[in-house]
Amino acid sequence: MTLSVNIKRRLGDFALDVSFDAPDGVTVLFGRSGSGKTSVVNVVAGLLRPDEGRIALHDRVLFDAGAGVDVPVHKRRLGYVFQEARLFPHMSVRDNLLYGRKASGLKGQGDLRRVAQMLGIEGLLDRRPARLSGGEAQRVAIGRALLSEPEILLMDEPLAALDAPRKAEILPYLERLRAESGCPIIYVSHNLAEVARLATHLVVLEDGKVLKDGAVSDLLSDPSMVRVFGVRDAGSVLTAQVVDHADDGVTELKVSGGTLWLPTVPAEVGSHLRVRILAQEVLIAADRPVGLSALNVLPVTVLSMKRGDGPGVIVQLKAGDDTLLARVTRRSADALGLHEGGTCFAVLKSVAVAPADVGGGLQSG
Amino acid sequence: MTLSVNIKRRLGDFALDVSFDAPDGVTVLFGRSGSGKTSVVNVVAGLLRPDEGRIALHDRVLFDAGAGVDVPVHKRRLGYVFQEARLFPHMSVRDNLLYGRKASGLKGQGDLRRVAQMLGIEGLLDRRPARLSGGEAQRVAIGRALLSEPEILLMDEPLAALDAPRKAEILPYLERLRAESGCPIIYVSHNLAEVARLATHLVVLEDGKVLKDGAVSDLLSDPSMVRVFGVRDAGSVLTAQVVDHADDGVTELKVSGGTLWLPTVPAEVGSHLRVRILAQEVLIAADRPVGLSALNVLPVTVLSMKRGDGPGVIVQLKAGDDTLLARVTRRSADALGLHEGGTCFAVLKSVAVAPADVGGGLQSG
Amino acid sequence: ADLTVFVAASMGDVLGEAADVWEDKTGQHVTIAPAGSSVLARQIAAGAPADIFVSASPEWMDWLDQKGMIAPDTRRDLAANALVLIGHGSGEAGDMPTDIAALLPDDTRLAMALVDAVPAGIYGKAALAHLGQWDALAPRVAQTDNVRSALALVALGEAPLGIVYATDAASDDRVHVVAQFPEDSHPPITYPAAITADALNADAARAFLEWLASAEGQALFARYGFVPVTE
Amino acid sequence: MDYLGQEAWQAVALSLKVAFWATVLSLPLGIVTAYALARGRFVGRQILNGLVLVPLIMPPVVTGYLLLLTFGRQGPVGGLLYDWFGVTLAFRWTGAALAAAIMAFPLMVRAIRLAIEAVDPKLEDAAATLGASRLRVFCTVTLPLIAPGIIAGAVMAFAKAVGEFGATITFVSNIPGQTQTIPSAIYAFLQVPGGENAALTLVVISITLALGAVALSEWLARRVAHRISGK
Amino acid sequence: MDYLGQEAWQAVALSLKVAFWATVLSLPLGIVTAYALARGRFVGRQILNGLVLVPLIMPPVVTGYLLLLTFGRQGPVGGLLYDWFGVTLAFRWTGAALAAAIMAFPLMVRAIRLAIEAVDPKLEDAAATLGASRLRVFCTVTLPLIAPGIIAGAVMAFAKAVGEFGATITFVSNIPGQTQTIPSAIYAFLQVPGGENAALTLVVISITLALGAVALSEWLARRVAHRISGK
Ligand SMILES: Nc1ncnc2c1ncn2[C@@H]1O[C@H](COP(=O)(O)OP(=O)(O)OP(=O)(O)O)[C@@H](O)[C@H]1O
Ligand SMILES: Nc1ncnc2c1ncn2[C@@H]1O[C@H](COP(=O)(O)OP(=O)(O)OP(=O)(O)O)[C@@H](O)[C@H]1O
Ligand code: MOO
Ligand SMILES: [Mg+2]
Ligand SMILES: [Mg+2]
Repeated sequence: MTLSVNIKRRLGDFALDVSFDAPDGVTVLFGRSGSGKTSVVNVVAGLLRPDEGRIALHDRVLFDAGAGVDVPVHKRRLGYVFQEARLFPHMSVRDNLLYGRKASGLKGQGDLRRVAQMLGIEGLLDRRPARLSGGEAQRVAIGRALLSEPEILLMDEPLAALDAPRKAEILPYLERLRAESGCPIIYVSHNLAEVARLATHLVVLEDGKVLKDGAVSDLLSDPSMVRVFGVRDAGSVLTAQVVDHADDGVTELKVSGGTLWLPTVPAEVGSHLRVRILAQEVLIAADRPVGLSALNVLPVTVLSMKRGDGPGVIVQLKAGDDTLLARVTRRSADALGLHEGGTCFAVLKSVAVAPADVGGGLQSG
Repeated sequence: MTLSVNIKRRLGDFALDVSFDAPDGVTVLFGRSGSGKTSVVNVVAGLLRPDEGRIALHDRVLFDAGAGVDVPVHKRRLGYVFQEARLFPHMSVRDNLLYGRKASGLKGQGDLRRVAQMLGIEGLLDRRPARLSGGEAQRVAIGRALLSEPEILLMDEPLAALDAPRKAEILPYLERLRAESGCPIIYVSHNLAEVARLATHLVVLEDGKVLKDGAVSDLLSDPSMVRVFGVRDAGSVLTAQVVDHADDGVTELKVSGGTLWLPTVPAEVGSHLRVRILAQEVLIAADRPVGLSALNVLPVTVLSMKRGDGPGVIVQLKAGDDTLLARVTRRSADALGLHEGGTCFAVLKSVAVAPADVGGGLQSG
Repeated sequence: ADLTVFVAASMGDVLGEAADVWEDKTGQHVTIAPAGSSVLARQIAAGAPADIFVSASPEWMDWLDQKGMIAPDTRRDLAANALVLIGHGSGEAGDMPTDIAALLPDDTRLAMALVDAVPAGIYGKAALAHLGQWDALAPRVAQTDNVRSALALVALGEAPLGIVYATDAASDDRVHVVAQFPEDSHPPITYPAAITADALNADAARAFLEWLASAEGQALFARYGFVPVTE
Repeated sequence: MDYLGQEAWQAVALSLKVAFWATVLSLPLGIVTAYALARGRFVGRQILNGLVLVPLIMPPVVTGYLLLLTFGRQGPVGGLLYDWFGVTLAFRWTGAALAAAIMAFPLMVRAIRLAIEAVDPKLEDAAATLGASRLRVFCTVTLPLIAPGIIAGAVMAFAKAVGEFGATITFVSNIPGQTQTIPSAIYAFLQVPGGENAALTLVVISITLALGAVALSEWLARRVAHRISGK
Repeated sequence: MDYLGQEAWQAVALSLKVAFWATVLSLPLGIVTAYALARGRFVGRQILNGLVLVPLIMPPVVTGYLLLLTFGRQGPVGGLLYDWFGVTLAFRWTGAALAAAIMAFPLMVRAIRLAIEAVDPKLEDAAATLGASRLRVFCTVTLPLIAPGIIAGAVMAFAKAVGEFGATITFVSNIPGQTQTIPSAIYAFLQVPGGENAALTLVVISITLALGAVALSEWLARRVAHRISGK
């Protein structure tokens, strides 16, 4: 099921004019503060009425200015995690969590226990929202949206207020959701680790317009987008297949350009994974290095070299069918004699592909 | 001026029992969601009254249960950036920003223009808060606290809602503030890049108690804290001095263990900087490597080796007077024959010490 | 100075006209302040700036007199009134029915002013008792806070019968007089007037009262349906 | 307090009954009206708004008179009620409740309306995104959040209903045991010299009653507020 | 509308004056009382709360008598006021304003109190952290945020003050040009035969006046709400 959005809306001086398709899986809205992310989500939710345009989920038209269609919010069958928690202050955490189920006539408590456990809020079920910490409230809000079993899930920076270990617990759940539900998830995030891990599709907003959209793997390894994502977070996403789990706690993965060894990855042999490789974690060596604590060396061809603002050079490398980005200093580039079309070796520390960046299998995109 | 906090307070089932000193500069409160960070900040602000204990700023007692002292909130001379923006809905952004100045009888607009520019809200001064985006509102809240010229600044996850480029614009300002104001800043954050960059002092909270507190450089390079910070974010903070800016855009820095080359750092020759080196960005080589796009190689001695949960090994290295952490796989550790007391080389890509991690000079701690 | 007259509300309009005539005659301005007799009496006791008090019943005048708030020897009756049984719609006056209750259809009521509190009600109750009809009628009475409300109930047809002053009955053509109560069936219905003890303008007040009691004044009362008093 | 007599105690019981039903029965309409005024976007909103305030502006006697014209047996609505349902309001305690309800309505509506206007629409939006229809949002989010305002409105209405006099006596008269509420009894006592003590006793009783209701409601409101804030 | 006469127009002017000053002068006290009730933690809060409601519960006539007893020239407070300041309230338009203010006070306080209770204390906390004293927080944060509630309270009070009758006529009497407000004039017209038309005209005038005030206030409230939400 694809969500098609094509709308215009004025907000004071700000003009929203976006058009994109969000396929199954996670579409991340990315953009600077004030670029219009929340506005887009509100438009999809039906909380902000477009001046013109059309929104459709597969063949279900949610809004069509021309045809005069405007499905009311509560009939859009969505789950929305707001930028602020917006919990119902007069209900216990449990009642907040179950609100959507009751409202949509769903029987029973659904995944209540599993979701509460995953979010670490089992102990808070009888509390009122006023007595929750900021992060706890946000987790309840996530649970509330998930339990309503929506057909579109809208999440506006849901993990921003959470600590890294908590994020690490919630992300796999969202991945499973993406894999199982088959409903489009619109996800606003500033965090590229989250983007790389979750997103299948990426929409980059700038000043109310779509700057670029496409598959995550394409956009993240596009040297021209380094400006948007920031040097530190630029990198590429590769699809890998689990080949073997070795005895010493290392998993062998096959990528199109060769073999990677990673600290044990909790995935079955034969399954497909997404791995993210940051540009700055890739070293380039002229010859295959020896005596180095890095297990992963891939033979590569230099596709292009792009100088940034600083002294760095973004080198786009071809490893098999995949594209890797590497960021090296000009001095190194010169010392290594890098040039387009030349061959060399990409060195990555096995641990540089951190567990948090290993996402579930790709469904599409 | 040191802020001493030593208090107890019950909140339902939750018991807060913390005691720490926050010296000049930034003290970061770190801990998982629900560990009591906001509660501590509220206690310091006077919004949450301790059951017992004492709070003093240098010789100014703010609270003393025994002596019956409880300075009212508005006389504590503080600036507080709340976890939620809490802007005054009936005032323009400008009036929100200037509120603290008027309330404390300060003349004029102070740094209004500079702060607004730094926060990217110059264009919003006549807007009402209801028309701001989430990140814009949070930036106004930061400006509001800064402009009141407080003697203690309390910031509860002020940058959580902001994108990386915006953070990169605000952080230097906070660094300057830390350097110039000499007032203690209590800063709640989950983001270790922020911690490493801003904090002089770190208080780690767990379940309402202080798990550990001390200088940032000590805590971040303490292998036993890797569990707390997470494998991905563990690393050490070193003090470096700028030696030279080379022509090809590389800055030469001296650390106790040798020389580092970084992409140009905007700091004068001779000044001191803090650089953060993540454990996972450090490679270990048995011999000094050649033909590798990494400019920084330091001779090191292995201080200790600590196995984590997974297949990784945390290796604590001594580089001059500094301590470095490196994370390698067991397989690599075995292949390289690492052992405590052994010598080897730490390899770091110059760019791995990203600009965002280069903080202003250390004042103390 | 001006004269201020506190007057029982039911006499407000007569005295209003009297004041106009008096002003034309003498240039003396008279302010008429109408309200319930009980209210006026209490106000005068509390020092109200009234020169003259006109009460709808002797009781409140007595009450003030006992408090020493009435100038000695200034009290006199200005007019009298008659009490009538009225019916809704038009009809002819006749003799007082011997069983008024029988004239009331089931579930309807006899409208009267409060029978223990408001003068018109007190007189009405006394008259019915005198006629031996009170016990039968007591449960059928709808009491109102003043006699005009009782009139309204009959005028609107909410109550088929009511007891009001003759002056009221004459003022509304939606009602007709069924019968007049015999004069001896109730205490005389008089409107006593007096000059207050604190009157600022006692001489002018005295002159105005004199004129009201004169033939010219009494003719005016008669025009409004009151019964002139002769001393 | 023997001198009060049985009738006075009947008045107390009746006042409580009248005030209770006036409050309870007008509450749903009060909530709907308040919601319409606070959130509605329809033509005539301003007119409805003004209309609701009318009983506050008009002298109560006028309101009572208009009630009589409308809901009396001869009135357009009262006649229909009687013909169709056999319901009579005039001269019945039900009519007293209607009068009290109408006089108290502006107070109730304003309190509830203020509470509704203070509810953050963002919470209602959140409920809608979770699949709740407008009615469900109202019942599960808005209504519980305005509970303190509803309680406040109900108390105001109750207090007003206990004290209402002018409209009540004009519409349903004063029939001891049936429509004589405390204020009517007090009024009657005040009309006769020497009735002050009995009146005062009734005043004290009615204040005690209403303050009891206030205390009860404050306690209720605190419990509700407590539940809402979870503090 | 010539038949209304000069006195009626005087009543209209006086009502406006009385209602205006009653509202304006009681507003500060209303705000303070509402704040104390909403946020205060003092003994006697419940008592104050009940006390404020008393004028709503008591029949207005009783309130009027109590005012007369207290503020009359012979009363304890009224006597002092006269001896010390030469101020008289009874039988003056100022007294009418006092009576109206007292009768309207419960409405005003409740509206403002509800508004205060709806203000998020977190905003007040935020202001305090910025160095604002409790008074400054109140003036710069609480007060502007409750402006709609204050307007609502003032309108209720104004409407009530325009319509107040029982307490006013009892306290200050019904002296044309001096204390005769619209409701008193209506009462006077209703008490005399043939006065209904004039009364009706005055009813229409007073409703128009009050609705004008309501419309004005709604417009004001919308502007204020607009300013607050910034929408
Ligand atoms: N009024 C209260 N009653 C009971 N428990 C409370 C109350 N307020 C807070 N708590 C609990 O106290 C703990 C600490 O809360 P606090 O807000 O200080 O956490 P925090 O560290 O700021 O978390 P976060 O990162 O999620 O904002 C939480 O577990 C919270 O549930
Ligand atoms: N009602 C409004 N009137 C005028 N401008 C508005 C209004 N609402 C939002 N804006 C502006 O529209 C722009 C987009 O807002 P939006 O909330 O969609 O941003 P965002 O991308 O979600 O930002 P953030 O990351 O800070 O939450 C902002 O510049 C904001 O100031
Ligand atoms: O004229 Mo009266 O005193 O109202 O019955
Ligand atoms: Mg947003
Ligand atoms: Mg917190």
